Amino acid sequence: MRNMNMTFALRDTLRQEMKRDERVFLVGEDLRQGTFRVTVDLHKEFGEERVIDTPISEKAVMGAAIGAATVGLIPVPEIMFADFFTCCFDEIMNQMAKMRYMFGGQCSLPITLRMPCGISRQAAAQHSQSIEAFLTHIPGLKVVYSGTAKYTPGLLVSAIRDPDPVIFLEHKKLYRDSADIGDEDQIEPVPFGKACVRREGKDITLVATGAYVNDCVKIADAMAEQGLDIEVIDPLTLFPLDTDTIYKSVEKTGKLLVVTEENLRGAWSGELVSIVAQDRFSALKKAPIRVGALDTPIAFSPPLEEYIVPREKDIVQAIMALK
Amino acid sequence: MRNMNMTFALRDTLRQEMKRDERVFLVGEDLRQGTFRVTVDLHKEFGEERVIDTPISEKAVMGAAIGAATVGLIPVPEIMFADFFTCCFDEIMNQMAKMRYMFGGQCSLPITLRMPCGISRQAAAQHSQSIEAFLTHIPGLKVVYSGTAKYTPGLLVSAIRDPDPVIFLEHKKLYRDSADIGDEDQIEPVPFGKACVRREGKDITLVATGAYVNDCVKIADAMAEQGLDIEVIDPLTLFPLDTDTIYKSVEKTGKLLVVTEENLRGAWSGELVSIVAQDRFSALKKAPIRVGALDTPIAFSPPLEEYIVPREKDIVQAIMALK
Amino acid sequence: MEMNKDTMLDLYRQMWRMRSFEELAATEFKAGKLQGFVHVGVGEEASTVGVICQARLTDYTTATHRGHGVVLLKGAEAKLMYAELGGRATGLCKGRGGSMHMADLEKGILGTNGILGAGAPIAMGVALGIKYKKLDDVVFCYFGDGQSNEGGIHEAMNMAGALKLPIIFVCTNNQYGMWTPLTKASANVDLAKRAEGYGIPGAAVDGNDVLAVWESAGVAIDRARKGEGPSFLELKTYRYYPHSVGLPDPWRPKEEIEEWRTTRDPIDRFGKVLMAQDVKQETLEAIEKETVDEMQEAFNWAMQQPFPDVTQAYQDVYTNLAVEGRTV
Amino acid sequence: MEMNKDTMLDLYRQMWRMRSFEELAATEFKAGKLQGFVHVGVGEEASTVGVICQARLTDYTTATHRGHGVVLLKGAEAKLMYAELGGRATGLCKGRGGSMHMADLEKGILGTNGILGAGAPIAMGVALGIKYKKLDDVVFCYFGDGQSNEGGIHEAMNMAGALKLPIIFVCTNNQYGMWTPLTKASANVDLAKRAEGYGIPGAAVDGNDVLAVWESAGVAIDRARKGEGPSFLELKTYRYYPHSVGLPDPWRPKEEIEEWRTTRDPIDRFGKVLMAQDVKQETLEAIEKETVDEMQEAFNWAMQQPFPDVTQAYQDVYTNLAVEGRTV
Ligand SMILES: Cc1ncc(C[n+]2csc(CCOP(=O)(O)OP(=O)(O)O)c2C)c(N)n1
Ligand SMILES: Cc1ncc(C[n+]2csc(CCOP(=O)(O)OP(=O)(O)O)c2C)c(N)n1
Ligand SMILES: [Mg+2]
Ligand SMILES: [Mg+2]
Repeated sequence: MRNMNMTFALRDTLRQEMKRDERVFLVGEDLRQGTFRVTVDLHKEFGEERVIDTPISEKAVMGAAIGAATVGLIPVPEIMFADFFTCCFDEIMNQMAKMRYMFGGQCSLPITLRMPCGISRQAAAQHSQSIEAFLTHIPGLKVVYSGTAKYTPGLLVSAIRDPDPVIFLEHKKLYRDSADIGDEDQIEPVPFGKACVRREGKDITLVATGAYVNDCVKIADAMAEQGLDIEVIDPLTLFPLDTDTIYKSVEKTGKLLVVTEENLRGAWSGELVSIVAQDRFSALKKAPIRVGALDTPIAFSPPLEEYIVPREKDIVQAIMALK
Repeated sequence: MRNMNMTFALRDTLRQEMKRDERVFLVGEDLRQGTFRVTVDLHKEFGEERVIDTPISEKAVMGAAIGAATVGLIPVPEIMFADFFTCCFDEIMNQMAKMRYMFGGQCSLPITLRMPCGISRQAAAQHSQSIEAFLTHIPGLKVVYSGTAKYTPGLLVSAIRDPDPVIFLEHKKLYRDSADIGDEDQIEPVPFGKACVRREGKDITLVATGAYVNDCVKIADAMAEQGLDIEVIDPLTLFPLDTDTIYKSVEKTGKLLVVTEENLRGAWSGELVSIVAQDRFSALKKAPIRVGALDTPIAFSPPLEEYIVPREKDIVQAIMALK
Repeated sequence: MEMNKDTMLDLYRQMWRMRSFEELAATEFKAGKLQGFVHVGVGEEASTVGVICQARLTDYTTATHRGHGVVLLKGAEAKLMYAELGGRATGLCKGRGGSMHMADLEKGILGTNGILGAGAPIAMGVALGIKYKKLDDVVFCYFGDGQSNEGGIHEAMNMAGALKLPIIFVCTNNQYGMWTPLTKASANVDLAKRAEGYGIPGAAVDGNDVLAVWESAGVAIDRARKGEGPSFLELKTYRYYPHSVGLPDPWRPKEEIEEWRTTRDPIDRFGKVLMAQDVKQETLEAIEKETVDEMQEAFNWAMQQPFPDVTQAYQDVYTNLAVEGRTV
Repeated sequence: MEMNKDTMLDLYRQMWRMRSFEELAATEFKAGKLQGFVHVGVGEEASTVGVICQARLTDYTTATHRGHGVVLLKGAEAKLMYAELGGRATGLCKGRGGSMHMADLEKGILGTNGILGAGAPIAMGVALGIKYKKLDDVVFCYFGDGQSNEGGIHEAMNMAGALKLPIIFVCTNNQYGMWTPLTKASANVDLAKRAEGYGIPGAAVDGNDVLAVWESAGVAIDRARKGEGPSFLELKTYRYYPHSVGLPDPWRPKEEIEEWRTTRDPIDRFGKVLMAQDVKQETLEAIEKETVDEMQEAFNWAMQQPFPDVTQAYQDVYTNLAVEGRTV
């Protein structure tokens, strides 16, 4: 076991997979340096054929990945900020996600699309977004979004080894998280569709994603002192989604709180509430609650940014309402 | 009053607004002909300066609209098939929707983006999609999606006169619907945020969108003979959403069914169920149900296409479960 | 250019195969036997045949919405294609794709595409893959004049140039989009010019002269195989049918269509070249007839195929995850 | 080219205004007084001043992520810009935008942009609007060498050419993206060449020679005002700071940066031209000093401004619809 921050843990995971399988390669903008340093200097070990710095052309980055995948390679493209997925959304939605199906199952596209997302350091409206709702709505994609450092590298291993396109969202704030990860070349895959119960509890089921997972665990710990026993679940993968774990928890607690950084309207959190309401209606003792960002773009100014996304007191308020 | 099919009713609405206000213009691909004939020959009346056939460049179409709006014009761009919004999603999401906010309220962008959507005539995976969930998730946009011919032209009037960006979705199957519309130059605006109760009922609240509104009214009529009294609501605008009307209905019936053509996972229908579960939990007597398309791309083959989107029997089954 | 008579006769046959395939598709679409949109390339045979018939089986190609010809001539079976157009279970893509999503990966056919310009970044990626694997295969990337204005074409061409990828960009310039003429869509109709901006050699060729197309494509293919990077071919041609079978076509002058059809038809023209080289008219007519029969037979087979079972609606979304079907 | 001394001195002053603005922004960012990303254009002053200082108030411009200079010199107030960079309520955009979303619509400034290439389709749309309204204003559309490979640039240039719109595409070619050099991003580094493909006249200009820039921009502006359509200027220049203040910069040779800074600095060079025309060194030094003081004063003002009230977080999403705030 080695203790590393997420930036270097992910880098090490990429290294492991590139060493393991020659077909794995990285493609994206400025990877040799790496905006968040996840890919820094990997070209020194693997050459610029396998760490490809592209022109600034997101459609081409995704096209490169899709095309190469159809001829048997295992691309790991990066879109520098998740917000820029808009620049290659056709490649993601109309090509990558649908190709296998439209072509009658003739191909699998083992692509792992890495995208740093979420707010961090006042990056403003076009560099701070949470985009999971767009991606989980698209049949053909799998979506990983881990808020639990311990499992993030292993999920990346699984993503790279998965035969289908996987969207791998990395919350920028979590790059500084650290965790014990496997020894060199020993990072084990973490399966998709298996949520992580970060904290067991019997009173309220709190599902959180991304950077809010750690925050919610802390809040839950604090609330425990007040006699409230909150179960905190990190789904790790939004699709496939571990409904078993979530449903079991709701059956136990009868109460559901979902905390995400997304704009609330049309958020992934709504999908979750909706399937619980449909599938476990009778288990629910109270109205479920979603806490999310305001339905506004993310403002630049520090006090505004801070106000727009869920704050500790918003989460606590929701917990109190469910109590 | 004149009875017209939707194609020509919408065309007439565009005419009226172009006559009314010189700043209104159309921009898009092949508008002089009009793929669905909504814009056919309007250039003969208004000139090619106001009915602009662009190169095949969706980003440019949207850029043209956004730029022109910033200098005081009122653009009505068309994306030929809603599925192609992926080709200009950055313009829609990161520019048009956010500009007013990011710039501190300095501008309003009175853009009406028309997009024909939904399945029709085996157009397959890239020409059949329902995209409302993507668009309703974006702060800064308003989204019109009428399944009620009577109101569609008036909603287009409102969209064009609205100071903000409006996404105007037109289900392709509804072009053949007809309705009585106002006399020439007398088509009145229909307000946003006011749902249409297509059929009153006391047993079940059925919210449907797009081409499913008519279908659901028919089904409800048929079920009435079996003694089931279903209220069918067409929200007309998905944002702003008339939660009042929907909530009141749910308070009356205690039962909610949502029928849309979307892929179910992450659908707009989930958002609706989720807010009802959160805001009117105690009114609900049974688990709400969503009926939607399978979580697959839309297949080409007629029997597959037919199977993928909700069929009458799926809707009836859901109604029976709620009974 | 030297070419032996057998090769020439084969090219002639391939042009007819494409035409017969398309004519029958158009006819049967109008008769209600085929669904969806059907975009046929009748009139554009030289621009297709002259390029794609030089491809190896291991080479790759993408195709546009008007791509039946490319798919057929890169090696897909006509009967499977018709079955696909008819939405049959045994279609090339199990009936899931239809005209705009016809692929045959074993033959290196990466699909027609319903999104204009979308094939280009993908084709570029295939070329990247070929280079990665150090093979000497090449990729053909087709697109039309209209869609040459899509952003993805620009991104793909530039990146292909920057990485010196083995790709041939083939612009089938039939001078119109759906209805809008090229002259309205671009201030410079000399599309080959654009390639230079990316450091890619570009050639404008008479797309209705199969031998001229063959020759320029040959140069491009050679270059790509040798690792010297991409090329661009602009092939000027014309389509006889409306944009999509059954649509109105009021924006092209009748005389223009007539003129191309009667005086510049690529098959006629090549037939004359062959006759000047002592090929008999009967030989040519026999070839034509054989292809008509071939396609009719393929079509008949296709029409006897079953429609897919509805469980096919939710297969193949993922490789290792099941999607649920309906409960009634 | 003829230019009177006052104009020349003003250009010199504007170059210093830009530099002083940027140097102070960089310094204060490093000192933790400003947030977000700050991309400064120190070293690129001639390419900005030579173009944008010819704009009328009623002309329009877009700007890139590295756009403070364009915004300032098109007429925005420095103090409001600093307040914006500091996220203050009185900032140019009420603190909502920051460095990458700085607009001043009354001055025709349509904003810096956080999405590369995104300004181009919008600028093209503004030009369309101008033409629609039959005005003789023009639009300046800035972009960098790196983002010239975005699809939207291609679409915007082609459509501007096709519709003969009054727009000047200004490519600030500082030879690098964030870290990747132009030579790696494109096989043809002669970016002006691309414009020809769209029927747009393109000129490659020494972007560190303010007079050369001024002259070529003048020709383009004239053309646009007369309704003769778009032009493209490629301005070769260099930035001295890393991509974004505070980032590592290991991919550009130290000597290269040094060389540009010491031997090709646009302000130095223009200062020498002025001195050769008998402008005194003291005059130049005084100008420099005045701009440093101007910016310091503007910055000080900005730092005294209040942060916005949190209710500002949910204003202005819509023009006629309220968005709800939080309940605690
Ligand atoms: C992204 C996108 N935009 C628009 C369309 C609609 N469309 C289909 S074909 C076509 C014209 C294409 O013209 P061209 O590229 O010249 O090909 P041709 O049809 O002439 O073969 C258009 C506008 C589409 N399918 N995809
Ligand atoms: C669509 C998009 N892709 C990538 C980025 C990240 N990014 C910001 S600046 C930059 C480099 C831009 O280079 P260039 O256009 O030459 O401008 P310069 O920074 O040199 O002024 C990159 C890659 C972005 N902001 N938007
Ligand atoms: Mg064409
Ligand atoms: Mg640059």
